[in-house]
Amino acid sequence: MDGFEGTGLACIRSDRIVFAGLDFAVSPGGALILSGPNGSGKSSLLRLMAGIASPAAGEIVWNGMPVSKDPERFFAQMHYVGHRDAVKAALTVRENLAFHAALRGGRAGRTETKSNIGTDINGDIDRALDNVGLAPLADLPARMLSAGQTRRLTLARILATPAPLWLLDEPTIALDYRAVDRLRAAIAAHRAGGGMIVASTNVPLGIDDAATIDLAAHAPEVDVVWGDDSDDPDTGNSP
Amino acid sequence: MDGFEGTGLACIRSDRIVFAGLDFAVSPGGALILSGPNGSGKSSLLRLMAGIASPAAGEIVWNGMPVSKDPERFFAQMHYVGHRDAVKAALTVRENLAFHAALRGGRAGRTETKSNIGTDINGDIDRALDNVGLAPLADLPARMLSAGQTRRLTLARILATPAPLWLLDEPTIALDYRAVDRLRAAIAAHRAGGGMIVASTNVPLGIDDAATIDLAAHAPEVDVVWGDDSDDPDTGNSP
Amino acid sequence: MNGFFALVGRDTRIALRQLSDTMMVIVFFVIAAALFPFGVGPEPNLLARMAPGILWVTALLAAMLSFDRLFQNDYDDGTLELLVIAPQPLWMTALAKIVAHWLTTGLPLLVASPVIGIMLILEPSSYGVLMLAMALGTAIISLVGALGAALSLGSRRSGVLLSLLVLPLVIPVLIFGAGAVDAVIGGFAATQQLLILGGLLMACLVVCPWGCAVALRLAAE
Amino acid sequence: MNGFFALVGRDTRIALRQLSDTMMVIVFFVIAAALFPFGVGPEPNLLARMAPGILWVTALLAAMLSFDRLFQNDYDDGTLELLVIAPQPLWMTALAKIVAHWLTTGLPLLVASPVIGIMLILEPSSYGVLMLAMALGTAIISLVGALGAALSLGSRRSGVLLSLLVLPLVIPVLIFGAGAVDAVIGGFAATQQLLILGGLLMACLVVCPWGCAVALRLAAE
Amino acid sequence: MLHRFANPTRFLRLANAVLPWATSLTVILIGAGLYFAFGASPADYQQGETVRIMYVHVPSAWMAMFAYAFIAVASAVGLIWKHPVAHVCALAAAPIGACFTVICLTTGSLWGKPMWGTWWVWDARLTSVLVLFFLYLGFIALANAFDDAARGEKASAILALVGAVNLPIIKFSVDWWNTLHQPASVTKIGMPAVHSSMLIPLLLMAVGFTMLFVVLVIVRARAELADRRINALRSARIHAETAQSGA
Ligand code: HEM
Ligand SMILES: Nc1ncnc2c1ncn2[C@@H]1O[C@H](COP(=O)(O)OP(=O)(O)OP(=O)(O)O)[C@@H](O)[C@H]1O
Ligand SMILES: Nc1ncnc2c1ncn2[C@@H]1O[C@H](COP(=O)(O)OP(=O)(O)OP(=O)(O)O)[C@@H](O)[C@H]1O
Ligand SMILES: [Mg+2]
Ligand SMILES: [Mg+2]
Repeated sequence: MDGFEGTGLACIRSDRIVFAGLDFAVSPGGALILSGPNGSGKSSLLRLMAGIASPAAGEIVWNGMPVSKDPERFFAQMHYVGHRDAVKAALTVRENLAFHAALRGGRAGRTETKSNIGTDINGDIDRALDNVGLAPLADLPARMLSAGQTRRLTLARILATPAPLWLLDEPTIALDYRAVDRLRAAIAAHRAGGGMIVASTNVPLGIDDAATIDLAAHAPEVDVVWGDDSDDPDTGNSP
Repeated sequence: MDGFEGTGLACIRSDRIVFAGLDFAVSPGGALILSGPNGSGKSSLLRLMAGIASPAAGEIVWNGMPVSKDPERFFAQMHYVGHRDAVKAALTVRENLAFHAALRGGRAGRTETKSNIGTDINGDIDRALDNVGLAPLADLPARMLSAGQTRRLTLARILATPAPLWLLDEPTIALDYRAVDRLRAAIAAHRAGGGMIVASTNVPLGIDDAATIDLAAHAPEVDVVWGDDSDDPDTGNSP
Repeated sequence: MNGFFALVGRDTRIALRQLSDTMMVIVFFVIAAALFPFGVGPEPNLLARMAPGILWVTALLAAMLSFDRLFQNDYDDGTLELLVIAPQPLWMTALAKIVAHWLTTGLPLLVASPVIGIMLILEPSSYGVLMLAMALGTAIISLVGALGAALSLGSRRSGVLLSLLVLPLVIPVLIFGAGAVDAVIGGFAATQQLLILGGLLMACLVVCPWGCAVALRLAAE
Repeated sequence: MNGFFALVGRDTRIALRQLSDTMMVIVFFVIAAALFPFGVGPEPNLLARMAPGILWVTALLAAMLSFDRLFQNDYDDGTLELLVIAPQPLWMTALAKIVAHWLTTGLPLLVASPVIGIMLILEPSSYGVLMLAMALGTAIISLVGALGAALSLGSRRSGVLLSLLVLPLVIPVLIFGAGAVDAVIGGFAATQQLLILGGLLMACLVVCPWGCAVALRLAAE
Repeated sequence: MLHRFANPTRFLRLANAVLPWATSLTVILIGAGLYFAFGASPADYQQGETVRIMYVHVPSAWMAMFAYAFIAVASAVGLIWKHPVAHVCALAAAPIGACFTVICLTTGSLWGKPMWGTWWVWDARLTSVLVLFFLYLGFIALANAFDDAARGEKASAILALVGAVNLPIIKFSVDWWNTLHQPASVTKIGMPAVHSSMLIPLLLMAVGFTMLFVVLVIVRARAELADRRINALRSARIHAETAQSGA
């Protein structure tokens, strides 16, 4: 069965249950938004999904096969963008991107998605930089980028090498409205090509047909801190 | 003359003029929003205002006295919140906050603003933590905070010790809607007490009566980069 | 393998961004060694006796100074998470970082050691063995140091672990490395010491990348 | 003054939380010093002769391991900007960081040095002067090292660059520090050397916090 | 661009005027010095022909020290009066000074082998030259360690000042250290009264080396200024391109 699923997931961080009994499913072309207040576990869930941390309970399945069986095969099919930018200040913008492309090029699923652009890696990198509006800055050291430009560089990463699954942790942070527009367009194109997306966000991403998981609803009862937040409309992205 | 002003400011970063000929003025109770696309110089301007960097041209004046004359006197009257959180992972939440409070307590203008809460520093810290919703986490090491919780801790800093001027660089980043509401309330209270605010932001902060400076309009002519952005409604915060 | 070379390339590039960075290891090595005459006094006989020891201690120190940053930067800026979920075995990633470290630190140390030999009036006959022992020794130090650096990421108790685990591992390198040179100076063959160093290197090649991988995965989590 | 003590408190607390850095310095000190008996051979006379020099050089080199982090973390996480705009003179802030560094590195080195003295069969009569000279010397090293750390902040490879800046500057400390102990062993009074060390400390107390402050402001910009 | 590039023009005008004179003086003085040194002056009765090394060794030793003093003064001017050209001159002088130091060390070594039978001894004077060399290296490494040239020049200026304060202390402590430990057997460097047939070429070479230093500093400073202008223009263009392509 194609798609990305998880059942009965639980996450424990430093002896506290962040969430438990959480299920999710994304099918090709689908999108999933994670919402919930600060500290409700959005990032934690994304890290479980990406295989950076392993769940305290439950199982994550990629195309019918548990991820834990052959993690590397899964890693090759996926992009993860976290809170931190993984940008090296001493390297130029292009070098930063080329490194990540080469790193993920290892067994990258070149034919797995229609958003595949070509096999010429340098062309891909140029195109990705152009796409996020960093092409003219390509040869500057990344140290000279502003916060939003750095975030754009991070997002260029997911455009430079194709992968069917994108896991994005608050991708819009520090972006201006124009860059957010481009991100929306990229997401739409990715999904149109059969790609899947899971994104956490505190601001509306404008993906209207996405399913939403509210992390606050999966918190264990004892935690009254966030208890009354779950039904607020401002959280955005609810269908 | 009371207030915070700058005239003819210019900023050069690595041989490029980011902006030039920029004037601003904030009077007690006033607010100023810096807008403009990524890389237009919002953060750079705030760093000039805070005295972290010095302007390539122009002068900044606090209560009628050039800041460069007696920087420390000015520093004692101001809070600056940058892109980075200055939170030490090894210390607990309370220890982090207590450190910053002590650091700024040096000559802090205790009587300079009506939002002054009291002289008991521990009480101030507890109140600030409570205000940003971190009171239950006060004794956890900061390493265990989520991105939004870390940002809340940073904002607690400006509540813990009173100062008439707040310089905030994208304060809402990573915050959920609830924390943003609290921030809005804190800003309103601060201004009601005669405090001043300068904030940069890519998302609307909802301060309706604030003056706005569009950084794109102050880019040097060669730099038409950001020229066509200035009249876009999405940038928000225009009066 | 793509990722392996990309990583080696990136790390060496960051280090070589300007040639002066690699030069710096050499210069440090020379300066640190030159301090001993100031402490001990300028008598040539005494210095010559101490030369092998001084050489090895300063080389180790120069290497130590560079471990600090080996994984720390990647850990702080979030690159480590991406390395952990790169589609290649994590031990290979770790090995790539170790190779890059050796190229940018071990190799310059190796090249500089004859210079220091001259300054400390080391017996001329011992240079061959010195270089050989240094080649083995710096490789072991890169491997063990990387393990230490990986272990000391993140958790608090690991620091103590680091010193308890890694530094004792490096002592044999110091002893046999300095011993090999001493042996030649004393007119004996250094085969035994070199063989032991070779054996240590083999063991480290098996254990350290694997240990690094486990430690890195833990640190990212 | 509030901010001064807050900073000293915070830095020592962080160092105690993650004991690894302090441990590392001490363990390196002990191991490096312990190496020389292996390198030189266990003749007590020879060792005793070299002991003061070895002690001082290894202490200095061990201290080098710790400067790397002195301002780097604050620089990376944005704390440095806040220190620069704190409402107290920046040299006082710098001095607070230096004091904290001495408490977490200089003091442990001081405490560990008698142990190493015993290992190297140091003349028993010289311990008093050794400790006194070490106290002065480690303080100078902290001051000069902090200056180096501040100057090299934000550069590539700052660990090694730093030692390149600092080591040549502290050669007098080494000479008079080892000289003081040598004098006592030789049956002379060490007053002169100690006075010179004291003078150096005074000079550094004036110059280094100021230099640090200028350098930190530059780095934050 | 703004103030940073305003005053170099005056410096450049002066430099261009001085350069031809300084160059010809260098050629004449060093040429004459070499002629006297290798042709007209006698070999030493004790040291033989090797004494001719002196005519390079001693002037370069002097220049090594002079160049560091120059750097310290230029750094002070740069830091106090914020004159950008002063920093450029300090940076330009550093590798030249380091070269003179290396020449002094190598010629000394080459001389030492026949005279003392060893390339190196830990003599006080030798050692302080070595330390001076380390100080040069530190200065150069620090100046080049940053992406931002302005940062590197200010940081290294502070280092140069601290180093200048420390240099006499080092010299004095090394003297002291050496007389304490050193067995008297090692030949002391030093000369009896210098004969004028040696003094004249020595002085010619010394002044010639000084002119050479001036020439090299001017050439390097000019190149550095040109390089900065290119960089400024390039980065302005990069950002202008960002303009066209949009964000
Ligand atoms: C690497 C080894 C050497 C170094 C670093 C060195 C360094 C110096 C320095 C710094 C000076 C200038 C001192 C001053 O004017 O204050 C000097 C002068 C001189 N050196 Fe050397 N030297 C070395 C080896 C030698 C040797 C082997 C000889 C010959 C035996 C020698 C003979 C002289 C003489 C004759 C002078 C000028 C006399 C004077 O001004 O006192 N040097 N050297
Ligand atoms: N450390 C630096 N060195 C050199 N140039 C820099 C540096 N930081 C930023 N810049 C440049 O200065 C300009 C302004 O940057 P700044 O960070 O002020 O932008 P910003 O308006 O805050 O953008 P953002 O919305 O992305 O945070 C950018 O074009 C950037 O490339
Ligand atoms: N490194 C850590 N160690 C232990 N606990 C952690 C760690 N990081 C986060 N936590 C805890 O786990 C919970 C979930 O954190 P997470 O980062 O997943 O939240 P989030 O939903 O992404 O919040 P935000 O909107 O602030 O990014 C929080 O309560 C936090 O305190
Ligand atoms: Mg999060
Ligand atoms: Mg910004």
